Amino acid sequence: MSLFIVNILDGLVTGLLLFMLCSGLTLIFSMMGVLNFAHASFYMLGAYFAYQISTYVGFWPGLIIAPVIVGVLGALIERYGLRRVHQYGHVPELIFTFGLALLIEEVVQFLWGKSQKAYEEPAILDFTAFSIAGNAFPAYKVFMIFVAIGIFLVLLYILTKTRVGMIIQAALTYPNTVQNLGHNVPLVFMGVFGVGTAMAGVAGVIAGPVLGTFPGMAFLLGSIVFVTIVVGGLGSLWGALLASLLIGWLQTFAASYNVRMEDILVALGMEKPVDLASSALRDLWTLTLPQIGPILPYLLMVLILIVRPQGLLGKRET
Amino acid sequence: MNKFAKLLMGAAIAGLSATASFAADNIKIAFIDPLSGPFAATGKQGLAQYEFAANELVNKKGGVLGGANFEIVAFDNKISPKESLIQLQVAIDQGIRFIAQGNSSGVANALTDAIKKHNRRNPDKRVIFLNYSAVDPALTNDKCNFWHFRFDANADIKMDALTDIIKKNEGIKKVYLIGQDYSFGKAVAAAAVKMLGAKRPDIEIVGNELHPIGKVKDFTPYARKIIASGADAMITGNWGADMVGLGKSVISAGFKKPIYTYYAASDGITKTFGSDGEGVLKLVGEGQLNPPPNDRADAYVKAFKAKNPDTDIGQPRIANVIEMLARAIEDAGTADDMVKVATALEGMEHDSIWGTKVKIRESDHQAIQNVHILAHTKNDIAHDFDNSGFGLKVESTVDMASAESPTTCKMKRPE
Amino acid sequence: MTGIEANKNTGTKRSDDLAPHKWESRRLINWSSAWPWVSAMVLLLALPVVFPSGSAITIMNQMAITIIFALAYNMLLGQGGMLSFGHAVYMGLGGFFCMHVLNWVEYDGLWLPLPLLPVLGGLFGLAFAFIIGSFSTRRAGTVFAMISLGVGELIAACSIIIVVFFGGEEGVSGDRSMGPEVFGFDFAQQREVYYLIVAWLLISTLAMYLFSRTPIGRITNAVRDNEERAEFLGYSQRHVRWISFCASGFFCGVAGALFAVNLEILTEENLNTTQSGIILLVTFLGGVGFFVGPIIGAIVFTLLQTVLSLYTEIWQLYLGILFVLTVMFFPSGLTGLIAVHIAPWKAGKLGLLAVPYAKLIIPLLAFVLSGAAILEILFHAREASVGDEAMTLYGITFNSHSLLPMIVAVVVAAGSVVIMKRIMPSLKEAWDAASPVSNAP
Amino acid sequence: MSIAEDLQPVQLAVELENLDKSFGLAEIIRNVNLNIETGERHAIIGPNGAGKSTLFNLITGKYAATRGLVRLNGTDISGLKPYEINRMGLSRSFQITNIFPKMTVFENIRCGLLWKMNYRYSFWHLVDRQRDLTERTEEILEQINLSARRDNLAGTLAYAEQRALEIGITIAGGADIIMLDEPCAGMSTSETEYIVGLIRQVTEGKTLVIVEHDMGVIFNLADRISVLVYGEIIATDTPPNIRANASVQEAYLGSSLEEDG
Repeated sequence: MSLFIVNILDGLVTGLLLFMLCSGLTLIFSMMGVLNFAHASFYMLGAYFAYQISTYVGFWPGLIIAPVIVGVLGALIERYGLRRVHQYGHVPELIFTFGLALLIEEVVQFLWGKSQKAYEEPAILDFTAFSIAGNAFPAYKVFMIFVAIGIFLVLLYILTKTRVGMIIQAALTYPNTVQNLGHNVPLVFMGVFGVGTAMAGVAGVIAGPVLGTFPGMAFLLGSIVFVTIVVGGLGSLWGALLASLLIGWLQTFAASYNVRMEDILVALGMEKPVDLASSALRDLWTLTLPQIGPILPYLLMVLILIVRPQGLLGKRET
Repeated sequence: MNKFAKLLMGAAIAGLSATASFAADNIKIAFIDPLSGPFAATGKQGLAQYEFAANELVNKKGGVLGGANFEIVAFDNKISPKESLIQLQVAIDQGIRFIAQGNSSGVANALTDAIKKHNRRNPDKRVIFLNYSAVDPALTNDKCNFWHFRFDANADIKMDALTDIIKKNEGIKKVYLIGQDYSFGKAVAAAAVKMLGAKRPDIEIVGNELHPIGKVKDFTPYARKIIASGADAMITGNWGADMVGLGKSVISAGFKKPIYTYYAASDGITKTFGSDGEGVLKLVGEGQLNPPPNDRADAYVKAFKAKNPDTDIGQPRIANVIEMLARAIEDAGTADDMVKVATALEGMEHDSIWGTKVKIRESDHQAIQNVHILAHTKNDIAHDFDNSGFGLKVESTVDMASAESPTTCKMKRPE
Repeated sequence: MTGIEANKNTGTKRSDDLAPHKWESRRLINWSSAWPWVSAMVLLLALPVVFPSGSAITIMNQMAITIIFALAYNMLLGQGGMLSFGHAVYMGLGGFFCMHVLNWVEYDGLWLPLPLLPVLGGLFGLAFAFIIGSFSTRRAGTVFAMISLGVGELIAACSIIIVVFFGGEEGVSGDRSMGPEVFGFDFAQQREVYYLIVAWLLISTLAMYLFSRTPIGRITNAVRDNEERAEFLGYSQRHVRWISFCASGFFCGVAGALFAVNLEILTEENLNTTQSGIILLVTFLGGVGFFVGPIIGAIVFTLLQTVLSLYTEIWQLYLGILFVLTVMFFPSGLTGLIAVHIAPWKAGKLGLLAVPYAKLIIPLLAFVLSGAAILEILFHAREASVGDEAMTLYGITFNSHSLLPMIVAVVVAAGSVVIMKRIMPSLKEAWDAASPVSNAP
Repeated sequence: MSIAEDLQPVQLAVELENLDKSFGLAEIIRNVNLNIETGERHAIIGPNGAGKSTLFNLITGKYAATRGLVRLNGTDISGLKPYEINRMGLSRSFQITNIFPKMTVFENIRCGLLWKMNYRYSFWHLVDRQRDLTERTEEILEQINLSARRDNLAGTLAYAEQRALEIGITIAGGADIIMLDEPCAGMSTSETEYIVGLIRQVTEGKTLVIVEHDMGVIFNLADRISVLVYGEIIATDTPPNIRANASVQEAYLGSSLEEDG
């Protein structure tokens, strides 16, 4: 039971982290119709910028400065890259962001090298907040939860209480109305792209010390972010939240419980082959849940796309 | 096909053949390992060590065969078996007869297989495979061949040494095994189960699991299980980001017991663990940097660091590869007849710079040498890693580990 | 095959009552449409004579396989408008299957001449595409792209888990030379394999080209451009996509089989998303809108990958820059860049561009070289070991840690940008003069 | 209704029975009943937003009806996909020009022919080598007066030419029932004349259902006219009778007068 509670908390941390990435991606998609393949790359940039800043002035300034840099960079890329590609259509846009992801990874390796970076949590948070049956819950993870929830609340406030938020909400529901905004659509696009990437940057800043700061970090998280927003429903913020938490818990629990295929197959009345090593099904018999944990989200996505192409809470296709 | 493309292709391949036609005064060793992509750090570290060893241990002493120098030619295989085979072909075309590779047993498997076929199909252009780091036991067992030599202790030998140490530690009653879900991870787990069972039947294996390689974003759930199992020690074969992720998660979840591992040093890993790893991380491996086994080794490491301040001697056996290859070429009196060189290398006994004897076993071409348990620590470190102040210090040693271990290799020698 | 037969039938039944221009386009062998194939064949046969080294042949083999794979991929992306992020699995699965077939030949005495292996690989790829396509082609666009990504990830993950079929991380290897000899060839030597691959390259390319000229091929284009319209012409958009997906799967399988023959090993890397990403990059770089696009893309990419990486460690950075620039400025790829010159050439006005191009080429080259120099110097300054400060670039050796080379490179780069900006207006003028734009609305 | 009753037995090309269509809460089509006879030229008119295009989309299978039935030559086609309906002999054009812009004019027409000439999903024929296909395509090009544009990309044609091409694609398959959605929208008088002549010519002997704003076109072309207002058919009759119909005057022409004022 205690392990269950710990897992709930761990899954929450993972889920909220995913949500920080997904919310930005969802905003961008809703406004611009672009699935930004390079979104996780901005997350990586956030971690690397914050690492660089932390070597000079410590962790805390990086928490603010790094996302701002990432956001500005994102806005510039929108202005001078994406906007140009926009005219060719959606597929080239998707391919552009795909290429951008490759390029950013190369640039990061060029600038920072290929080794893991010793980017660490601030000393002030380097203690155990509480323990459940010997399992320590670090204070830093509590901090992560608060930051993620804080960002979510700010986002909710902006979306529901401000004029810009209203416009964005309108775009979430009726994609074509954005075109009717008339003035400053490009500026809104640039702003949304900047803010969306900055949020990915924040996620990178706070996840870097825990999940590691290395050139493969974007690739590792990249496709799972897509999976999440597709599962949640493209363009749906609540769907993104639901799917993020779902996938966070799915992965945590899948890794924690050693459900073995052997037990399931025996329970189903099948007989374990005596000579397992030469059986064609030996891989099936030795399979465990943690082994397939990381691919469960993909399985979930494919199933959902077959059954309900608009995702869990999504309203529109494409 | 388009004219433009034809031209481009012509020009490029002409360039390629031009590089192939250099005069072969030097004895060239092809270094085929990742120099770009996610594993480039390890590859470049190995390259720096090869270049340094070739210069320091051979060329500065007048070379071999009366003046021929060793030259390391680097080929980037992007850690892909496909690219490795292409680069192998390029290397062979350049007249290179010695192939060094180490990162990834998958690549080593592809290479040893390709080299076996190549040598059979092209008896006039045979090559030798110097495997300095790929530790899949199969390479010197079922998949062994006459052209393959392994200078690192393989996974089974390391586990043999490790379990010898654990055997003496009465405090360890419960062990947790975790590794990456592929041949090497499985080999480590299987060896641990077998050897612990034989040497310490009282030890309970409270966990034995595999996680997908390179796919786990957050190891916290695994760490929770390990803590909950009440393990007194943990054994893992993880490397790279998987090692850092697992280690950091386990430590921050409150694990204070030893973590026995194969690869958890250098390439930023030592620095990333820093003080968290003190007293927890234990490596099993060959090569002694701390305390320096002798003045020669001390001077060698110092000279290397002076030249490569941002790189470490993470794979000390590379010095053995170079020294032993030089000796074999001298003994054979040729650098062209690979049968003679390989025969000279077989059974060679060598006093290594690292204070151990290294013997290439004839039966399977596996190097037998001292294997150590090394502690990640800040104390008494003469040569640190990642310039972090932390390094690896020898804690205990198994002399000539697994010298008598059986092998399934049926070595076929050319007539 | 089918195409040639159809060709024969209509060719022999020709009557003289047709207008001359139609008659010409329907002769049995039509020189104007056959010369690219004949010259490609001659070139391919001659290449190993010009470049006899084993590595050149290995690279050319690799190139030919990539061409088939890229063409098959473009059947989806270019012809059908379907963006797949997991297409490596169809090639990989075909290859793995063929690797097993080779092992059956070697150990179980299966009788199979090696040249027929690609048929088996193709059928396996087709069978798998048939299954996946049954649900993934229901929709185009993002849904299709995401399903392809998911399926790709699933299969790639399975390659580690299902060791029986995929052999784990070390993959499955075999020996191609164990089958019956064909006309005295046992395919032990790379050169024999080269001719085998080239034969299949020609067959596959011709087949894929002819496929694009069949009713289903044309309707695939129609569905890509306007799926709603196609539905109201009697075609089910889903069936059309499914059929072209299966056809693409077949040729991917052929490419996989040739890969198995060429390198005699298949591993996880043949299936993973990186591989799928590369083929997208190759195809787009070459130009998705043209049949020859993927061919050019595959040639250029293979050369960049194998040759550029011999000279510089940061070749992937260059590749990334090249790719992003291509998407931004030349969305029709390298072939598009060539194709825009066809109209001026036909109008006999290509000469007008010669002078501005000649003017442009020097600063452009200077810019590319100095830009690369900046990156190389920065990289060398950071990566070089102590004492190794001398670096050689373009035949010049200098100290990478001193400021002067960097200043020179930056000045040259900036200067060439200024010059190019100056030249641009005259280039544009020349373009306007050279392109035969019709004034009709 | 009167004509249909007078000439028993008539063959009906299209029958709509109690047809309803709602989007969310908005009822766009309300209880529409309509019979269109084989060989008739039937026009549907109505003010903007009356639901004309929705009605079109219901008949052609683009939308599924909320309630009610659509019969084509006596067969219920509810739930059939557009391509299945097309294969039963119904072809339509679109209000917004809907051609294959990246293909040549010739290929556009040929795409319209492939299914009906039994080439279907064939991968064993080469389209360029099929004499029947080429000849038929060229006949249609001739018919719609676009032979000179044969090898131009469809997207580069002038607007009226694109509309003509659209009609060409629609009739290419030789469907018995042709449905045209505002074929003359956005055209000058002379262009309209050209298109009307074209329609008259290519739909000879076929059933035509047409939606159009231009009253001149409608009264010139149609045998009968249905008036759709707020999703309901308020009248179906011959052009002179419609012109005289008081409720039409009030509901339709009246409203447009108001707009003018």
